[in-house]
Amino acid sequence: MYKTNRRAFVAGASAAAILSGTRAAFAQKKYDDGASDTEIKIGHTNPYSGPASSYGVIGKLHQAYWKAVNERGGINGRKINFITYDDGYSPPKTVEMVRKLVEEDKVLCTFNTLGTPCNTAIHKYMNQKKVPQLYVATGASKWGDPQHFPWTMGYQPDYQTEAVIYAKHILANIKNAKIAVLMQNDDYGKDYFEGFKKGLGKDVGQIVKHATYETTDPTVDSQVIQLKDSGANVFFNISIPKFAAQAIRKAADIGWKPTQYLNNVSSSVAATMKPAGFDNCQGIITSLYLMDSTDHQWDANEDMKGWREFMAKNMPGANIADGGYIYAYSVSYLMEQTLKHCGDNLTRANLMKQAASFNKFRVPMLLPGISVSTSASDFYPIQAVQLARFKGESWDLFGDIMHAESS
Amino acid sequence: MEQFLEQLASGLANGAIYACVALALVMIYVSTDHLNFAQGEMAMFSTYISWQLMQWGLNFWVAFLGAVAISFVMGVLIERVILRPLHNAPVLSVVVVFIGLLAICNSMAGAIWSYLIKEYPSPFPKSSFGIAGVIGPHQLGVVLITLIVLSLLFAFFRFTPLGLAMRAAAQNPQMARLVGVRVDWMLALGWGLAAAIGAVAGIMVAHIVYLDPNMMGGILLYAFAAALVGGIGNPGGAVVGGFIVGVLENMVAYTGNQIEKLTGVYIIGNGEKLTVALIIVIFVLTLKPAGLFGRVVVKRV
Amino acid sequence: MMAALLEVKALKAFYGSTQSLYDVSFEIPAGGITTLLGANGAGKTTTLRAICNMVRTEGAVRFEGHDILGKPTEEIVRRRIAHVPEGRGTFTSLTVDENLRIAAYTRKDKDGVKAERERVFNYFPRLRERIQQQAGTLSGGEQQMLAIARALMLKPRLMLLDEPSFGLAPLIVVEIFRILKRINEEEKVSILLVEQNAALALDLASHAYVLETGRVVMSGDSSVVKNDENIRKSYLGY
Amino acid sequence: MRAFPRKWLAVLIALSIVIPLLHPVLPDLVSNYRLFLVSTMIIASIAVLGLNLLTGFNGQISLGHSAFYAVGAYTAAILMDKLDCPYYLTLPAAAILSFIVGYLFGLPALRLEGHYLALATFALALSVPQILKYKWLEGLTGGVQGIVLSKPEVPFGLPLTEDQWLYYYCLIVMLILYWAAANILKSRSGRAMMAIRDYHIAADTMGIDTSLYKTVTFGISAAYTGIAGALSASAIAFVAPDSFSFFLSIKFLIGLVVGGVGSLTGSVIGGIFYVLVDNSAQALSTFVKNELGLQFDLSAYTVFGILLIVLMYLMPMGIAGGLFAVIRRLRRS
Repeated sequence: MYKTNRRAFVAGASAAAILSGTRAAFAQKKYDDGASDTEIKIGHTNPYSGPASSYGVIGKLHQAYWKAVNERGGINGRKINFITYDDGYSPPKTVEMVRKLVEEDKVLCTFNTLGTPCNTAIHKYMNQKKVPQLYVATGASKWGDPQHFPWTMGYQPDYQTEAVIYAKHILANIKNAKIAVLMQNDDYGKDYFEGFKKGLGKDVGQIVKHATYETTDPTVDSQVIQLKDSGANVFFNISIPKFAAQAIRKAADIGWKPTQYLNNVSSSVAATMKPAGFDNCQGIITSLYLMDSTDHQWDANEDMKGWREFMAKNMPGANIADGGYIYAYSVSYLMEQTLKHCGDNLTRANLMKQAASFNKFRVPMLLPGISVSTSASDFYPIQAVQLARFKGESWDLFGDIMHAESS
Repeated sequence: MEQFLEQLASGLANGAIYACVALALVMIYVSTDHLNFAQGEMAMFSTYISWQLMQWGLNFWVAFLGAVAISFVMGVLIERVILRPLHNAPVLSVVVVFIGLLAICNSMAGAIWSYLIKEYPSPFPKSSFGIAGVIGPHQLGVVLITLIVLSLLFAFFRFTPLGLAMRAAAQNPQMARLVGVRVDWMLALGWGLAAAIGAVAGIMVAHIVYLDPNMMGGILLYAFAAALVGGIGNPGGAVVGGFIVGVLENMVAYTGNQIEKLTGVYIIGNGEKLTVALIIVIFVLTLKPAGLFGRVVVKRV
Repeated sequence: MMAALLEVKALKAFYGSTQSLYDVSFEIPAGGITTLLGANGAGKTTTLRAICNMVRTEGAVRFEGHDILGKPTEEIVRRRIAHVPEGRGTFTSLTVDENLRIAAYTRKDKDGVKAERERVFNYFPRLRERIQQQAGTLSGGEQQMLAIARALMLKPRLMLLDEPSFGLAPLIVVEIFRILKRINEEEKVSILLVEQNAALALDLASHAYVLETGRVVMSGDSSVVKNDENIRKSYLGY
Repeated sequence: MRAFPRKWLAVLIALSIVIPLLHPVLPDLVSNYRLFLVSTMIIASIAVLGLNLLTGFNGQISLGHSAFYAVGAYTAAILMDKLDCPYYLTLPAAAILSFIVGYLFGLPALRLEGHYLALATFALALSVPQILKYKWLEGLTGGVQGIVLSKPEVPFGLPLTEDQWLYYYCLIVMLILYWAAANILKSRSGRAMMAIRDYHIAADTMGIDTSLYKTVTFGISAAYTGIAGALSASAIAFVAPDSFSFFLSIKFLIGLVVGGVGSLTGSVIGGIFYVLVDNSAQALSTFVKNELGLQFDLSAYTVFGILLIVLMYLMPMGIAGGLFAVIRRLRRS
């Protein structure tokens, strides 16, 4: 990094110090840009177009969610003005859009901006501007670093933690594992792979083959053939649903039967397992933190019922098999609660403080037993997952809720 | 050895996909001299139409024919309505229109059918043919269908008056008018045929890569390469070009893999396979500038 | 005088915004050979193109009593006007056979087309030998023959020939003109001939029009025109 | 080439220098964000100008200019990140390196024409992100993670904001590059370039060394685009392989065509359009949904597509071509 930067971001002041400054100010109304007696402005970027447009559903649900919040009367009497822009998953565009949000629209904070490279591009900017970059929609591990980036917070379990859990599970359960890894050649894939290697520790030599693919590749057939050829008996599949499904099916087609670990990114039954063919998916292991709408074991669950009601009322016609809607619903809920906790003190500092003050907070759609916990030094809201094995047509949870110690 | 065969087979299967889309590109090129950037998205849209028809209860082949027919009409309409007024516009302006078309097809498909990937059935029997472990029945089926489409096209252009008229119109529009060919309609017909072939390609591809609005993005890139390798004006060349690109790409990955196995040093792999394949292709093209099967046409100054 | 096959009245033609024909009027009788003479750029080729609506035109063109001005080229062809443009009117990437087949594209009478082919080969036996060859690979004379053969496949009432002698060896030109004469007599095809080689053209044609900068400046029987002093000086060179 | 009236040009340049100074007086109107936005427009217009030199004035098509943009951006980023090189020194380095890459690429391209050149450049566009991720280069390029940078600092203690300075920095670079381009085009070499575009075979016989001109033009064009890339690295303060995909080339192409092929003014318009069109498509899409109450979800991407088609309908020669046509008509009547 450019060393002579005189505007060193707020690294010097610890996050806790900033947060404590506003502690007493609860009684009277306090506002930063983007908040007033009547309105709270929240900014958001999301790829609605281009190759990553399948994530567009997340933004759509957010819009519906905040509309519903406003119809209920808003938060503490204030309407939410949710502004969302299309960045096409292009970092330069994200920078432009986020600057617009912060400087033109003057939002109080950004929320759930999507994509690792996109968030990386605005990471420093947001912290220099001291605008909360809350609950970013990416699982990279770098979002929970309150020491250097006190204005940025992740949401979902980070990729590295998840990969560590798989690695430990392999070490504990499979003797003489020979591991083949399929990985998307970008920072998302890389993050998983790094975590995985870390988790294997001294046994990292068990990885016998590592093949990458590009999102422009039409298929990953060639890669799966290489993986099979390595003689591996364990297959760690770090890919997005389309390619994960292809890989699972191809492995079955060419008669390769390793123990398969699938990243949570592709755990959707509708988007991955069904297209891959249920027959080919039996026994695959993944980790979950959210419920799946196509999984009938949750049919009687209150959260699920509430979500279905919400979808029917606010997003009629949407494809409810899409896991993006569940994810977006849960993170929107957390955001709503965070704002609620701010009360009349709608300053950016207080917002960060409230975001960092959840203790075993229950957010709907999270698996039973998983909750949100944050503190001034812990900017990873969800850190627990549960392993699950695919059986029949749904995931079969097993073992305890696993809390990662990483942070 | 086993890996070699598998890579070869998988390369051929991918090649068949590229070939099919490349055929559609060539169709438009020979009839209108344009490279249609929207071809992939149009094919994707057609595939959704067939999917929708199946959702409404039609069986695969009926939906297949229905989608092909609808696509044909759509292709003709696009030419008549959107491109007709731009007849005298510069080539690059038309390219921009294609990009616009691409954006519209892509986003409309997303808006209508959502971006969630969908499984798409294969019409071929599960395992009654195909060589187990090396090439699946669907892959063989795709190769077969591609070859059938190619022969149909060949017969159409060679033996039917309409096919002849299309070739005449493509080669020399003014002259074609002078023998009574309605050149405008030939262009529209070319678009219709290209859209229909694209529909076939999309339907064949969808089972392999799954159906989603972005499914053709990557494939179109390969299809361009395939069409150009074979000599852009030559349907047979496009098909061969498709197979060449598909196999070459896998062979690059295979070679890199073997080298890494033998020496333990990573030189080329999956990340670079397309690049290396394209470099080889371009190297060949600089030696044979009209494509492997194209003829050099000297234009008069 | 019998009714004219083609009547052209006050024809104007434009390329973009530049006008290249100002006032061209002439008539072609059925059955005869008429020639248009003129220097380079006088508007001969444009006149032929204007008849087939390949440039923007104003005025009147009547064929067999029907107004055809402004009709699409392919419709005019369907009235059996065959135009052999300058520079060999063939499809170079198609074979000889395909050229002849496409030429009969507008005809629905299969038997007639078959008979036509035989007649064409009768005039141009060499084409039969080259039947599967690509037109582009033929010699210049053969290409011109193919172009005329192609026009004949239409069973035309009127043939518009643009510089059939262009770039050909004199012997071949003589052969082609002899065949044109035969065609005119045997097939009862009227011919409108545009030619640089005025001597040849006046020998062949019965009637001649002289164009200068987009206007008809003289017309009459070939024999009369041939003997006009100005014409002799400007076009015949003696 | 139609010359832009000198008087207007002077006024425009004066305005573009003075208006940003109003930032302290009118902080909302002349906001930092808007200055930044204009900076990105300037950067885009330099890139489009580079493409225009090659395609518009020399007749060689390229779908690979995202590659040169990436070369420039990464050159700048690596120099700043690894060698602590000041940002302004990265421009010449980026220009030189891009020129070399462009020139070398122009050599095999000599043997390719039309669609084959398109394929070759297209391959270039596809391969550059891959090369940036290449295992053995990761140490230098940061691999898939990219490189995070700092924005240019205001020099000499000038009382300017970062964005004001960035704007002037880009503006100065652009003015120099446009002046240079205009002079190249007016010179003998420029006429040779255009002769090659218009009468390729004839140019050969006229004694023009077409190979030399074509490869050098390729190099210059790449250098322009590379400089734009280097500027963007400073402006965005982040480079990553995914920012330089094939679609970036397509966007340059759209900018080129919409602005005006073979027109310097058109390049500026193209650069502005390149940035504005996305934003206006979004605004229009929201407008249709919220104000007109259309039930069907008309996405911004659809609007973008429709906008492109409509523009090409109305102005097939690009906005510059369309404007000049209008001006000519007005003058005549």
